[in-house]
Amino acid sequence: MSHAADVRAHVPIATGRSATGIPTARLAVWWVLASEIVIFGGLIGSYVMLRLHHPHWAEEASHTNTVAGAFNTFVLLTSSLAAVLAHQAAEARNGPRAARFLGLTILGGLVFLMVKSFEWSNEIAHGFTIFRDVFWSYYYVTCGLHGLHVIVGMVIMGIVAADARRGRNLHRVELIGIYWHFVDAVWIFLFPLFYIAK
Amino acid sequence: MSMPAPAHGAAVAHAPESFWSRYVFSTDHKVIGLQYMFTGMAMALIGGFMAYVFRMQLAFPGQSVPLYGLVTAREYNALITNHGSIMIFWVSMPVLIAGLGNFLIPLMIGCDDMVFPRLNRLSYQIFFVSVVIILISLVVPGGGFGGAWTAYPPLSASAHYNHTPWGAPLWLLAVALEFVAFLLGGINFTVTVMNARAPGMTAMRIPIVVWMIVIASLVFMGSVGPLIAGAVMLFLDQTVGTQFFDPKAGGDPLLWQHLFWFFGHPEVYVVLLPATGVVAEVLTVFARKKLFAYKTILGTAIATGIISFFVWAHHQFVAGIDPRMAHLFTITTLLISIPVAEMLFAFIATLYGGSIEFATPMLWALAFIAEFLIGGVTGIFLGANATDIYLHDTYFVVAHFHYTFFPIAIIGTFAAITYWFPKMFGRRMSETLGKIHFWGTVIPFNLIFIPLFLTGVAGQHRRIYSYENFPQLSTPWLNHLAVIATVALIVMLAFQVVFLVNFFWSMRHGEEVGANPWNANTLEWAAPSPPPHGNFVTMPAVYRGPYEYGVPDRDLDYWPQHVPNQEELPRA
Amino acid sequence: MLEWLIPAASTSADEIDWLFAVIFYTVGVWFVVAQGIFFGLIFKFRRRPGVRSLYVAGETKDEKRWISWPHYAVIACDVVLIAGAIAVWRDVKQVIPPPDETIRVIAQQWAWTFVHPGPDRQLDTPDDVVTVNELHVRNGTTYEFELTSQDVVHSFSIPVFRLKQDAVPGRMIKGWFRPTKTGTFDIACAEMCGLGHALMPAALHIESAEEHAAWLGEHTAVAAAAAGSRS
Amino acid sequence: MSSEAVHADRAHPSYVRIYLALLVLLAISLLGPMFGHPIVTLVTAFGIAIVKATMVAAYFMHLNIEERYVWYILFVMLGFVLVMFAGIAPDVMLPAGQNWLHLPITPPAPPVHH
Repeated sequence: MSHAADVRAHVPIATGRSATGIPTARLAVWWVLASEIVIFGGLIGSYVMLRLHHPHWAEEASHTNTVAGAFNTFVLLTSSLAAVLAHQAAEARNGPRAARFLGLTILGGLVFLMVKSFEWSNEIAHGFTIFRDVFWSYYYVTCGLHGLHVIVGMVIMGIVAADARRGRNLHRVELIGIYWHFVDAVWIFLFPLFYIAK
Repeated sequence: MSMPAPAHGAAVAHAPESFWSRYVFSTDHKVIGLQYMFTGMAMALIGGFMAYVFRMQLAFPGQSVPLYGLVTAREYNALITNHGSIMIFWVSMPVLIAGLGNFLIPLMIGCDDMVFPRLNRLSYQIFFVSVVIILISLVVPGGGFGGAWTAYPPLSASAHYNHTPWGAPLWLLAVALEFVAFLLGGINFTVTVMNARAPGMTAMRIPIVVWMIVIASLVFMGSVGPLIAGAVMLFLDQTVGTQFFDPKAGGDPLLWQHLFWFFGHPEVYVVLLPATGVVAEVLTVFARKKLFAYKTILGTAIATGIISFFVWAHHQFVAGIDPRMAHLFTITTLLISIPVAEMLFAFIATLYGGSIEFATPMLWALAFIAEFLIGGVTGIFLGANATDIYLHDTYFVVAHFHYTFFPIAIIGTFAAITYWFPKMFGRRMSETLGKIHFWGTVIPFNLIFIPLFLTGVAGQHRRIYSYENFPQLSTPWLNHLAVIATVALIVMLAFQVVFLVNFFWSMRHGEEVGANPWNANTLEWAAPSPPPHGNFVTMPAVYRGPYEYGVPDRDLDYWPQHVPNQEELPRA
Repeated sequence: MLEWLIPAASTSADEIDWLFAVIFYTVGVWFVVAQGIFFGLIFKFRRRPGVRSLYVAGETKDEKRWISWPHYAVIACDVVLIAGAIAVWRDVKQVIPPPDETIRVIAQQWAWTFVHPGPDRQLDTPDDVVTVNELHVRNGTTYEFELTSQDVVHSFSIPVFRLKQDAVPGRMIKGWFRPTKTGTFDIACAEMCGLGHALMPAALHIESAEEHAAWLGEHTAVAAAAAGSRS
Repeated sequence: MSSEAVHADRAHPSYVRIYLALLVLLAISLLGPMFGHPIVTLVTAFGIAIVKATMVAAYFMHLNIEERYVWYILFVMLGFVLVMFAGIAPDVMLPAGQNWLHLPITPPAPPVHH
């Protein structure tokens, strides 16, 4: 191996250590989720306060599309199932199978985003734009931030799946899965907040 | 010298590297730490220059400031806003947490690098982008943002009110990017300390400064989330015209204030804790004393971190919050004085029975305690809701704030730099120049801010570019106090030249030192000075706590953490 | 002790000054004692040849009392100060005594508008006196104020009253004061409100009952004439 | 890394069964508002959201077999969010309080349907 390749492949001794018993990468994912909890918590918390403050927001909320929201919940739950099955396959060292399940998860993310864009274009066409009311500002920003997480998750998952197909970095299948389940769990709360409570 | 198996760190240490890959795009934690530190120092010069300009305006209103020119109200607002933002977000944070954390954590816990070196580099790169953006925001059309570092909407939300159509969003973008950089860095620090400790480095053997940086990272992580959400909302208000904080449409300006201070107050402890950690390290080494009540100090730090989440609204006593809530926040605020005071008591008790050497780092550490006490006791006036009605937004707040942040960000940083300089560059700084710089900084510092306590108590409000319109608040003796403060500031800034000369001269020409010039115990002194990529020649193991100084029945008065029990070091 | 630096002209000012003094002397004692011990230790344990440092871990109960006793003392002082702060805050901000008159204060970029109730002591009647950057009050009268803002956050600050309250757009905030001293004093904006933040001074005129009545008479006549010519 | 070994050895629960349970819960949360009772809706909407999220965290994210303190980390963060909410809500959520009130606003008019 040449020196340059050696530098690139170099992994510090530190990364391999695990004084807590949790592998370093997974521990880091937990901390990422911990910091995400407060970001989404801040956004959702402010939304709940203002929602309870403004009685007219219930009227605004009645214009969201419950069917689309429910379908999206179903899609995300299904994609989570695929992600956890991918993890199971990865633990059995079956890279190609894990990659196929991750592909299903990415497909779920795509369907989610397509439903979302259908919803949004419909709502915007009916005059419910981000400027109409602070309720709609929260609706678009919260779902948008969540959607951004979906997109980021899909991109990373694509990279992980490509690796997994060749049997490389199989431990990452679990990590991206944990992140994906978190995105799913956030949606589980956004769904009643924006689609059911009216 | 025994080499470890060449598959790891040591082999890489000798790989040839270009200037760019070694100093600019390095993944070495020490290089990244120094990048943060140098960036922070450069920003400190910019922030200091801003202070000079607006202090000159306050002392000699309406006169042209040498090296700058006339100060308009718009420029004054932009200067104070960016002075505050830069000194907190681009000086204190990068130097104390990111700089020291990066440089020290792997060395002090005995590993070769951070667990995620490339994430670490990414964090610095994001930070660097935020530096570029904040500097650009100062020169865009309309000037830099001038709505105070707290950026209260609706003023900050609309160019219609603040007249800085570019400055305000760019300022907010820079702050948000800076948060992201430190979130990534904080996750890296936390995971490194949790997982990558050397064998034998149990939780109670970790040096206090490492604990402090980790606690600070966690406090930052827990408090910054809502403000990141708030920053997204405010940014949309500024750029696309949503109305999250516009009361006419049902938004609420107080929401931003709460989100800001929910982060803003813990932020004070985010920078305080690493500075106290530095003080603990320096005190023990130069007093040759075991740290008094290690576990208690750790407990007070954790308690401070937790209570800091319950005190934020004391910044808003007169901001229109419900007066009943103010009682709760007064109670929590005065409660937080208990762990902080106890930590200082433990530091003072550490001196008892010591053999104190007044080297430059020790002078800084002692000055930290003496000056921070003033900041602490004046905080009581502001934490008590009733006196805060009067003192809120006066120069008393400014003086109190600087009596806490100056010891933290400047005195603590100088203690750290003078103490770890031999480790960073393998050479000693000049003691004579160091002492000149110390007295030339600490004495003028007090002469700047003691007058400001008085002008504040006399009723002068902060953020006012000229008091000429207030007959009662621009009496001659108040003006004299303003002049004293300004002259002291100029003297203090002039003395920083001594530091810069000392720093850069010593980097090249200082006396060369070995691995452990201060006879200290912690692991970083077991590595060569300066440590190579990969840090240690042999990866160390740990046999005892970090503060075993003056142990009876030993020849040496120190006992490094990595030396096995049977082995004695040769006499120094 | 605050009166040494700035006059106290309201009942609230006296209470706040009292609390300020209580805190000052309490923390003053702490400060002197702590710095005294600190510098004493530094001097006593400076490095001397041949003297080795002691090995004190500070983990036993016996040693820990050197920090735990001060710790309890801090708690005791905190309790006293909290009680004082709560009592004064309750009087100054929380409980508004039955007012004799109500005035309306409207902040905007960059001016203060004051609506005085006029001779009938009622707001929203034709004899209201509206002034800009000029507030006239009668000595010894309890005033309630209703504070609003038209645009951004301002802060209604009267140093001699030790009064400060942010004016927040979208909400109406009430407070009160009772002047105790005649004279002319400064009113300022204490919250950053944009380019003209330093250009928001207003004058506070505290007048005796006769002076105030005369001023009101002058201005209600003008107001009535203006109203008459308009109708 | 003993926990890694434990991970590899342990039998996976039937994820499909958990998934079906989640779908049943989703159906209940959709049926809840049909009773027309606000408290029932509240329970079926948010109570079930909490149950669903806990199930996803426990079984899909494997928190049930993860070190216990990861739960604590996440719950402490949730606790901070609750502290934030409790501190802010009295000012932002309530229409008025002691000595202050929110000035009324005009809600937007219903949109024009094309």
